[in-house]
Amino acid sequence: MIRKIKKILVANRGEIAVRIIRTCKELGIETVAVFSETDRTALHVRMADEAVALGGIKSAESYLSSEKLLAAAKRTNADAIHPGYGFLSENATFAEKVQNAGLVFIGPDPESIRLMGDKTTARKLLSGSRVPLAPGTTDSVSDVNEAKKIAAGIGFPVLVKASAGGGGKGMRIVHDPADFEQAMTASQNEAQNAFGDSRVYIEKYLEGPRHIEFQILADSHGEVVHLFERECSIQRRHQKVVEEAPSSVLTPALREEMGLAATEVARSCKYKGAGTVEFLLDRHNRFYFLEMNTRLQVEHPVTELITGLDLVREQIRIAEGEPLGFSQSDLKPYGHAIECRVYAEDPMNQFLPDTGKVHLHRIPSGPGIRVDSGIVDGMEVSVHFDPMISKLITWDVNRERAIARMRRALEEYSVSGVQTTLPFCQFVMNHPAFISGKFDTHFISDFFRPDLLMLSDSALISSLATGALNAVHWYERESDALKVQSRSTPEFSSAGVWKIRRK
Amino acid sequence: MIRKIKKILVANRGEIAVRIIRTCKELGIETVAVFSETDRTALHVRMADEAVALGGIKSAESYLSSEKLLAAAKRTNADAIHPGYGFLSENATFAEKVQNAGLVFIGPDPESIRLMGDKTTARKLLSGSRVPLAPGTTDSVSDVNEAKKIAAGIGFPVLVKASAGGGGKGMRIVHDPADFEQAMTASQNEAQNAFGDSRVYIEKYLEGPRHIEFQILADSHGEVVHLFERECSIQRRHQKVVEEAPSSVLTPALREEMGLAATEVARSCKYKGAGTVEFLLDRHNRFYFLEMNTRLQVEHPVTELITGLDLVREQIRIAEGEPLGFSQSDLKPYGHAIECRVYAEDPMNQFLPDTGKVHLHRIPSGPGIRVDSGIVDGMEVSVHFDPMISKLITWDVNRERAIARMRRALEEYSVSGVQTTLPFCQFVMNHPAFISGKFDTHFISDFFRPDLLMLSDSALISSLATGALNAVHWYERESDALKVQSRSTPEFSSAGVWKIRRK
Amino acid sequence: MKYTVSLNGQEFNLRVTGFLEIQTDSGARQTIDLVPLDANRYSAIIGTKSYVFELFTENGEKFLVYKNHTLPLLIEDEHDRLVSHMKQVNKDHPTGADVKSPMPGLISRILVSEGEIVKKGQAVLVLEAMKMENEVKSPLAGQVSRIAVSEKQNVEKNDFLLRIG
Amino acid sequence: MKYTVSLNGQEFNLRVTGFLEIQTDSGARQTIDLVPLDANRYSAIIGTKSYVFELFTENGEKFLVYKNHTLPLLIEDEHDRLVSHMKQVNKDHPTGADVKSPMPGLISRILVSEGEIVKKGQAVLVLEAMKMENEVKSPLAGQVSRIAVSEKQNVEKNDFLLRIG
Repeated sequence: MIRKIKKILVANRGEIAVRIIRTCKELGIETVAVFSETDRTALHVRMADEAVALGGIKSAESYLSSEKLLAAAKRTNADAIHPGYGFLSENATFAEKVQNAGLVFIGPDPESIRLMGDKTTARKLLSGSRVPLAPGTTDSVSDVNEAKKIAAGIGFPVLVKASAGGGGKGMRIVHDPADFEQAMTASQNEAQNAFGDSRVYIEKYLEGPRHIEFQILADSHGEVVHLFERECSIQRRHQKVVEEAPSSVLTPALREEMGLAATEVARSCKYKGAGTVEFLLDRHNRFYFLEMNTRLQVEHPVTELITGLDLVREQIRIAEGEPLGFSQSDLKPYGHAIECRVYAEDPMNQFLPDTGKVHLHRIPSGPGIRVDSGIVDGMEVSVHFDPMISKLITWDVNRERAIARMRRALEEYSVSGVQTTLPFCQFVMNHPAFISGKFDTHFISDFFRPDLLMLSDSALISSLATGALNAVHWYERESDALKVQSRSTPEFSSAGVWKIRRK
Repeated sequence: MIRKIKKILVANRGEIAVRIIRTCKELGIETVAVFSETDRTALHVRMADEAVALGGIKSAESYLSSEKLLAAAKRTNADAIHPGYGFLSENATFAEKVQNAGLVFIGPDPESIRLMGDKTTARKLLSGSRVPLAPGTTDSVSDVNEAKKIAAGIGFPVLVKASAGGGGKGMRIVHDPADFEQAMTASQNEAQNAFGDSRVYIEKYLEGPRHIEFQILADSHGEVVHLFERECSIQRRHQKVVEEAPSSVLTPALREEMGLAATEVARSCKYKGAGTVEFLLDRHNRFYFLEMNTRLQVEHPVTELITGLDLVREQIRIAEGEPLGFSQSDLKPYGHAIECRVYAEDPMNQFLPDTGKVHLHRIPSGPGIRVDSGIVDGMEVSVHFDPMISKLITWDVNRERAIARMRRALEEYSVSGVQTTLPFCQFVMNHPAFISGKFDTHFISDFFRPDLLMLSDSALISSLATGALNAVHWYERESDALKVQSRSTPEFSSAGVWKIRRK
Repeated sequence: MKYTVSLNGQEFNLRVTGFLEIQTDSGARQTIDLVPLDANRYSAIIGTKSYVFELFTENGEKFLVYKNHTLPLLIEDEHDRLVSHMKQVNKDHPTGADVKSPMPGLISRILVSEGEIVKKGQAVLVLEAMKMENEVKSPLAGQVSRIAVSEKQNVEKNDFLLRIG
Repeated sequence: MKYTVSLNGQEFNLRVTGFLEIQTDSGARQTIDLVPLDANRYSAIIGTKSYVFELFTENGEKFLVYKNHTLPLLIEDEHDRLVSHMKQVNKDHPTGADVKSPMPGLISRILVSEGEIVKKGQAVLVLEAMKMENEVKSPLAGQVSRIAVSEKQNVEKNDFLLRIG
């Protein structure tokens, strides 16, 4: 049964809310944005046809409140809700409430979310199948002594992972049995905070694995296809920073084998919509099922660029009950795409989140560039939400050129007011290991040191020093527009920030 | 012989200079920008590795001065010059001077430019070939009475066209013999101003033709390919505003036939590099050679988007002496691309150029969008240069979706300070004739009236009126940042621009 | 405070009854969630509808820009209204018009002379700007009463060129 | 005017000798074509080389940003130099350090107590921010002399947390 969607409430914020609104506009579907108190002037609110205030500052009072979201949908007569990623996107109870309210939930059925959302349930479900699993528990563990015994049985190093988790949150690697207890407690706390569920489980930690994931699409008529892989091995704090498609290590045979496994995972939970099956690939090209994310992924644009498909469009069509209209044999990867995530974080200082006002946000453009961003000049990056402010994606006919294009784009990208991961991404794009394709999830610990972000060209530094002195000596305080401002406070601090006066 | 290029001087300004610099950066080639007095802070100057002041305000004193350009190339040790489009790009003498100075001219040989640059010479050259020509003179005419006789012989309506011309400059349509003399004088004057050459010729004016052009690439080893067509029929003042690829009217057979004719034109003048062969296509699908442009075309991005090629990269490789490395059979169009040109012109007032400071320039982004622009916030659009400030290009798997994407992108695009062709492009993208593909070069006279740009939704207007009143009543003059400014002068005019005071 | 707002030719009688609160002629009250953005842009949420618009003035005329559509805007309070009404009465019988330069440029040719009778839409002079020759046309039929420029003269946008009638 | 400019750890002795003209220690004079852009950005052309950089200050420290690289910047005239030299002398024997909050967040756990001896790099407290638990580490070995915060307390960026030594 086809049920045409006329108005979608986007239960999210930032770049992904903007991303969804863009596709809705192209489809002629009306959009409703929702916003917390601090997001009144955010881009998604400006772009949507309608906007409803949720109140509150923290996520729990706004974007995580299913009551407020459903009330907003009712008030605006929306007939569907798109959850984006994060927040309530993988919350089966929310999906159920949406359906019970007579609305379309743009995503899989609550049961599929439940099966895959609980990592231990998913492991149990697949343990009989041909999909390979990493050694570990198929149940969650709560007793620390029992957990320690299991860990010893698997053999250190092990991973303590949140059963309800995903995205690296609540995950801890333990190399030494002595650190196990503290790691498990931290993992449980983080899991409780992030997912409201402190259950954890233990899994074998693979040394030097690559993180390879497959995008899948499944319609409500039983058609399941994969849209090839994404390589997501460049991570900090177990969270992805750089992704690409295709992976530089997959042979066509391995791609087919893993793709088949990915569609099998989707079929096992009667999946519907866009989802991602994550694998770890070890040094011997053996792969292991890691988890399935039952939602749109942050890094979905690289897949869009090598397939020409709009995944949000496909999600909406599938939710309407439309058949996919194509099968696996119609799909062929076209060129190469890379994504760099721009986080408001300081790569010079352990990637700690930075906050403050973005004075200036100038995005690169020209051939083969895509920017998905939720930021505008003057917007505040607060402590309450994810520090990712933008995604920069490049495409070209092959990997070498896509990297060259990314280097060019990163150099053009300008963010003023907060520290970002842009210089780190520049480091990655220039690093021989990344260029050669020979790297794994330990890229940062293997190759990165903050001092490598510093400039070393002394002639350049000398010229910049001359420039800086003249700027300060001649232009400082000349007018309001020119005065040197503090990065964190836009107002000029009169207390002699610069000691030099104009001649 | 391969001669690797290390540093390119870009003898141009605006979006095309920026466009060229971007590809050079991706290729690891150093760039030199040049600038007139008013272009000191322009984007191309900021982006290039080096920048040399040419002095002067008008084109003749700056971007048209071959002496200054060659001196700048010498000073910076550039080994090649890219002319972009316009200015000296189709000036054979300049190309010769560049070559005589021992530099690589990134474009065809001076002889090819000469042959194709003079439209009458080109017509003579092809008159013996299989390439069909529109009826008209193969020589230029200077005597107005003789010209009038020729026109009468061909039969009105006729076109008076500049021999040295291109891009619609110096062109006049004459329907009535009584208007012929004034049209010819105007054409001669405009030709003299634009090209320094007042010669004109007469050609039959085709009723309701479509403007279809083929992109060609030719290397120095004899390989010539075409990269399919571009449909450029939406024009105002004989200059293109909207272009797309592929055309919605070409059958595969006609595409092959016209493509073959295009490569034949290129072969006839021993062409090397990227060039464009323009045709008129009449209502009976008969096509006629119009002219060959021996340079990169403004609308080249639509071809890049359906082929995956970077035409500037191909130009540079060909200039280095590299073979193309692919042949016609390797090429296949992929999806559909549309370009909208953003001119600083007022579509409400006969597309007259508008000037002033661009207060704010916010480009659209997200999937399938490309913006090639030379504008930054605060930049002055002056009377001295071409009013085109930006190009917006969209891609999607088919024409219908590419149009939907363009509509979305146009709505996102925001330029404040000058009137632009953005609302006109919105009109085109929503017009049934454009959507159906059934339109010709008379689209504007057939379908466009300025009042069609006005909004007609009274509920919307009522809401905006409420918004405007509140904005003026409550926020006007509250702070410097909020005060209502004049569009042409950024400073607040204190002489009661708004009469309403805050309560 | 009572206002007449004319936007895109539509007229609205509105009364400001409280902070960001408006009362229409029909007596309905409406609150609007309005915040200023940058460059004279505002974000308005009325009911649940979201709008972004820009305000600007040029030559004393006010405009509102919404999704690239530029709409003429006139906001008058009771006093303004009275004054403009009186002006309007005098303007009901226009007898002539000033022709102003639509853009900066060079007067390349003047096609009429003082005293000449011109038709509406007839080209009166040629202005060269941005490498193009642009014909400036008479907005109405009448007699050329004054020519204020000469050939080869540079003019700025809105400079007075000539008068018809 | 004579200055010492330290950028990215490199030191330059420069004298301003005229408008946008600099003389280096070696006596070479150099003119620079420098224009301000927006948001504290400048465009500089030195010789033929073109640079765009941004200047900003944070907590009284100055920085220059070039192509996303943030370089520490210190500009001192002769007087500044003397003062900072004297300060430096006193700083040569550091005996302790203030640990400040690297970002706004919530103190979720304090891992040490006053009087405790800590190693360099040892975690001293856990700060929860942006849904992550972040360990704050001691910058040097020493004794915890003061703890200024308590568990479940919200802190702002750069708030004083505790003192070592």
